[in-house]
Amino acid sequence: MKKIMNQPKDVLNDMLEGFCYTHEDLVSRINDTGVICRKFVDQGKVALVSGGGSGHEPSHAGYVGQGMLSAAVCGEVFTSPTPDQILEAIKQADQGAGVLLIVKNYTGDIMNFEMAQELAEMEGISVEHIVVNDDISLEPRQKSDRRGVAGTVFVHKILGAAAENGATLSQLKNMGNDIVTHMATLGVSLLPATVPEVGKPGFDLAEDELEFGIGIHGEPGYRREQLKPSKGIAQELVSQLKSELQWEKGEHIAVLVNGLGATPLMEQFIFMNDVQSMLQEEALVVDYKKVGNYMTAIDMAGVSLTILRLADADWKTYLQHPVQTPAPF
Amino acid sequence: MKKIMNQPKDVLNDMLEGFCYTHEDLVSRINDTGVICRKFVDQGKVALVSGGGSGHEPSHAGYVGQGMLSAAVCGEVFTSPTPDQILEAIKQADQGAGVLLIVKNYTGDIMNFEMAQELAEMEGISVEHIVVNDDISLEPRQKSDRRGVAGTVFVHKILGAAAENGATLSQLKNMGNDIVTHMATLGVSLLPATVPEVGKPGFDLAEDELEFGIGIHGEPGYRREQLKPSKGIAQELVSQLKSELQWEKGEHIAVLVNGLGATPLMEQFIFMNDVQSMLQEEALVVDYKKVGNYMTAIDMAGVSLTILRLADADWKTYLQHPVQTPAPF
Amino acid sequence: MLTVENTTTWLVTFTDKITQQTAYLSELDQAIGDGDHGSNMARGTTAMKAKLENTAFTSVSELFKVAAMTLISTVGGASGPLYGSAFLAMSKQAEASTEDVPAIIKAGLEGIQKRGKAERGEKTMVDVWAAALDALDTNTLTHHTIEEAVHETKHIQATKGRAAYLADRSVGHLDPGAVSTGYLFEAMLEGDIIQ
Amino acid sequence: MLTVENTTTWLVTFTDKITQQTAYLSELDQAIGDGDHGSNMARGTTAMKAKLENTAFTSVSELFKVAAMTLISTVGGASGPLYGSAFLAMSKQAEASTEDVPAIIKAGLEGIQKRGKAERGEKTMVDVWAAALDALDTNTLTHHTIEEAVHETKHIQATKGRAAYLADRSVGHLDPGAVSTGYLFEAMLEGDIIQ
Ligand SMILES: Nc1ncnc2c1ncn2[C@@H]1O[C@H](COP(=O)(O)OP(=O)(O)O)[C@@H](O)[C@H]1O
Ligand SMILES: Nc1ncnc2c1ncn2[C@@H]1O[C@H](COP(=O)(O)OP(=O)(O)O)[C@@H](O)[C@H]1O
Ligand SMILES: [Mg+2]
Ligand SMILES: [Mg+2]
Ligand SMILES: [Mg+2]
Ligand SMILES: [Mg+2]
Repeated sequence: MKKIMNQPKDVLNDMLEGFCYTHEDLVSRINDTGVICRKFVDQGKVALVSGGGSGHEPSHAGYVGQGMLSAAVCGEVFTSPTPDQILEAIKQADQGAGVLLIVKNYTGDIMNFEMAQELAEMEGISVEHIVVNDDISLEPRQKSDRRGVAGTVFVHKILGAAAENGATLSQLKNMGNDIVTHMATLGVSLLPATVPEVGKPGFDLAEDELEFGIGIHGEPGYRREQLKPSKGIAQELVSQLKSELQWEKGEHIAVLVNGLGATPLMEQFIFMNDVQSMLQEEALVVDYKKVGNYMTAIDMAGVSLTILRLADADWKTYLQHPVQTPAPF
Repeated sequence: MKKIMNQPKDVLNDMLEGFCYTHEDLVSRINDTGVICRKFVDQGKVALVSGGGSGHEPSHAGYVGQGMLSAAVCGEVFTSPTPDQILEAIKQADQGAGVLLIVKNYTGDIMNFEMAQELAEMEGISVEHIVVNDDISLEPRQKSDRRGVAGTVFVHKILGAAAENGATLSQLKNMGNDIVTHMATLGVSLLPATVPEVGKPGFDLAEDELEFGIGIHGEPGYRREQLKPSKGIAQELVSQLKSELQWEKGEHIAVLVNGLGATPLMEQFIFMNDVQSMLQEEALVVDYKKVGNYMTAIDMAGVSLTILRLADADWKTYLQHPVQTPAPF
Repeated sequence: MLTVENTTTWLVTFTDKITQQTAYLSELDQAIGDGDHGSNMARGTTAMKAKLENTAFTSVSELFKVAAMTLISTVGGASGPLYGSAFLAMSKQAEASTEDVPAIIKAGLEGIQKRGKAERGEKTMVDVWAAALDALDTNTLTHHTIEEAVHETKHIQATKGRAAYLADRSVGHLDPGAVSTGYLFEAMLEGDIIQ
Repeated sequence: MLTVENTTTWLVTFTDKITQQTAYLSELDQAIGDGDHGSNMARGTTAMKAKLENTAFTSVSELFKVAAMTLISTVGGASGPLYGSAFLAMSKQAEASTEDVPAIIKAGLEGIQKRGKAERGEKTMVDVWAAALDALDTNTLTHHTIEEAVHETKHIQATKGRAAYLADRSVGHLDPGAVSTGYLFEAMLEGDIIQ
């Protein structure tokens, strides 16, 4: 394992310190926790709180700021944060209009966020949660088991703008659930990630292999294949997303090409170029597009492709809404 | 070599197509060239043109836009662009107030940009150029031989804001040269980069080794050592930069921690945390700081550290000046 | 019967086993999960042990509650809320009686199932809790029965937790949570809690 | 004496040698540079060859000028402006006379040195250009003298171009630009340009 770090067990703390120092104009950390809060709060607006295990930088702390999240709860690497910390975040974020938790669909995250929600409700705070499960990798399994991956940042962005715009807790919850049903993501991995405390790669992949559908914690995908050109990867991912979303010609969509950590922009733009020409063949109208590292998997090499059907015209406006966050959006 | 790409020889074109598609609201490409221009021009202002070999994404095309560059010339991977393309960029960028070329100090870049400057002058355009040589890696060699690396983006940013603010060509040239004398950068590499057309890593580094002072094209550094903790790396780089810049307590500086392509934000923030505590010991006042991938070396793992002494109070203002560019700044 | 003393010994022994087997637990989790079960449990139980050794408890119920809250706030992941919910439920049951050890374990298992919605046979820690409860009920809890229950998870296809993503490829691997639960009951045996 | 015909043959032969040795040239550049000299020269000479084969030239000067402009606009890196400046200077010289081949090569060398500021002995293409010129002047240009001049760069420490970053570690490696220049003069020999 070759990493720039000190003790593996200190990775989370060291990283959060560096992050909060770098972005001290926008965010601060609640002492001795993994909770990152924004410095400028929207009085009277619903607060959005997200989080999960670390290792997905800039998610989620990078999206704390005006127009997006009110707080992010950062767990240990690839490990859900604990209910007491999530509770701290909820208490800090709440401005009296309630708190919406945005949770990615993993057993650990669900349980910890639910426990925190129960605790917060006992303290009289209105809390709701939505579950993001955009990863269509494991087709045959039931939809409720799907993992939450890069599409989560679209949820942050749209709901963040809507919250700033004065949407209520129940409106945000409904909107969030609606977004999730119109969104699908699929990833491809070329090289595995290494969790610092584990010290070795999470899986093996031969020098000429890639794996489709891998999760952002290295969870297994749906197929291993010979390494293929970008065009072929785009073809596979777009056609899988198509059979999930069942889009029609002329539909408006948002597209996210997301790097998994070790894949440079060069490759991401090449991939976007191939995606673009396929979407053009499909006669889709791409109203919003992003390329970059938004939801990484530590140092995994690969990309994911997210497509969101813009079923509601507001979503486009909200996606384009300017934000003030450590990570650009 | 595991890369998401099609034919290695098409990497530049495919990447530029994907880039221009993604950022079509801000930039466009001059057909059949590697020249990326901004869509909104500042009438009557001096235009900044930068460029060099590709593989340093988001540099330089990512910094084309309001408040920064007017155009970027993208050569083949790690290969200087040609004079005819640079000339096209100059002609396209010139708004009548002249063009400043920002060139990194490599034989190839210098010669190609100089030839382009000569050609442009023959066409009656006022052109000046500055040479950025911030890499202090090879101490004993003469200063004029130093390579240009990540500090270049500080030059783009400060001069870009100054140009927007109405500075003249000669003022910008002087300011640029002044910035360069107050700036130093040093990098460390953990894993080499692979040029697509070469197909194998540019150098070998053992599983437990790192190399200090490596260049952004994999040029040799000044020392190979056992892999060490982030703190030790920060110590080495900060103390080298100190002996170059000879700063004193209380001085104001700008800091850039730059990822080289394959190193995730997690490690960059950890590193920034260690840098931060060393700069604090030095009693320096950090007025401006950035962490992220600004000047990469394809898929090299590692970081570089740039320190700019804010010798002129305007520089801080210009660094903070908002920009509208594909890559955030 | 549980006392503050033997319960402390039990949980401290559990912690020591986890600490010794941290790497092994993570390795098991790397095969069918995300490789953090060892460090999650080590972080949590170490914090719990410190709390237990630095607190003077007046009841077993209080002890379990502190253990629960510590695990909940330090383990994270899936296992944190699950062990936490188990110990929280055990704390409630111990309020009623510390005599009936099987009843306390039964409460723990119910706490886990309420939180995690897993049934027996889904290749989770539930399988070992349930087997241990059966054994306690019939007075047959031994190193052998625990080992057997843990080993049994090898042949099951996971349908809950991260291992479920592997579908049939999860068969042939021990469930890490089942193994750590095995240590809990091993520690109980060694603690002379049951006669 | 240079004619449009033998000059075309010369540069086409040069292109073919570069095309055959692309990987080798890049390998040499990878050792002491950035590994692109082969692809730079292959891209440029291929474009040049296509231009030469599709244009009807009325003079050698015109031919060199088109070759120069093509190289300048397709090679990139350090070698593009250098070969380009050489051919541009050779074009000018060929305007005056196409009889005196050494004078044309001398002009080319001066073009390179004006652009790149390298002297002989700095481990660059200059070394082979200069050695070839010496040999032309004394009528001793042969495969052997070219090979010797190229080989000589192995023992030099680079003080210009990327290889200079390696300081004394550049010793022991051939200079890639010297090797590609060697092909230029080999092609000249094979083209029956000099008697
Ligand atoms: N729904 C569930 N019910 C009971 N136990 C579960 C459930 N989901 C996961 N587990 C247990 O949790 C263990 C994994 O814990 P851990 O690795 O710490 O958390 P995570 O899976 O979040 O990384 C599994 O081996 C399994 O025994
Ligand atoms: N200043 C110079 N004068 C003459 N030749 C030079 C000079 N700098 C570099 N070269 C030649 O250029 C060659 C490298 O060319 P190339 O690899 O195509 O460009 P780059 O170094 O920009 O990648 C060197 O091997 C050397 O022969
Ligand atoms: Mg986990
Ligand atoms: Mg080059
Ligand atoms: Mg786990
Ligand atoms: Mg080269």
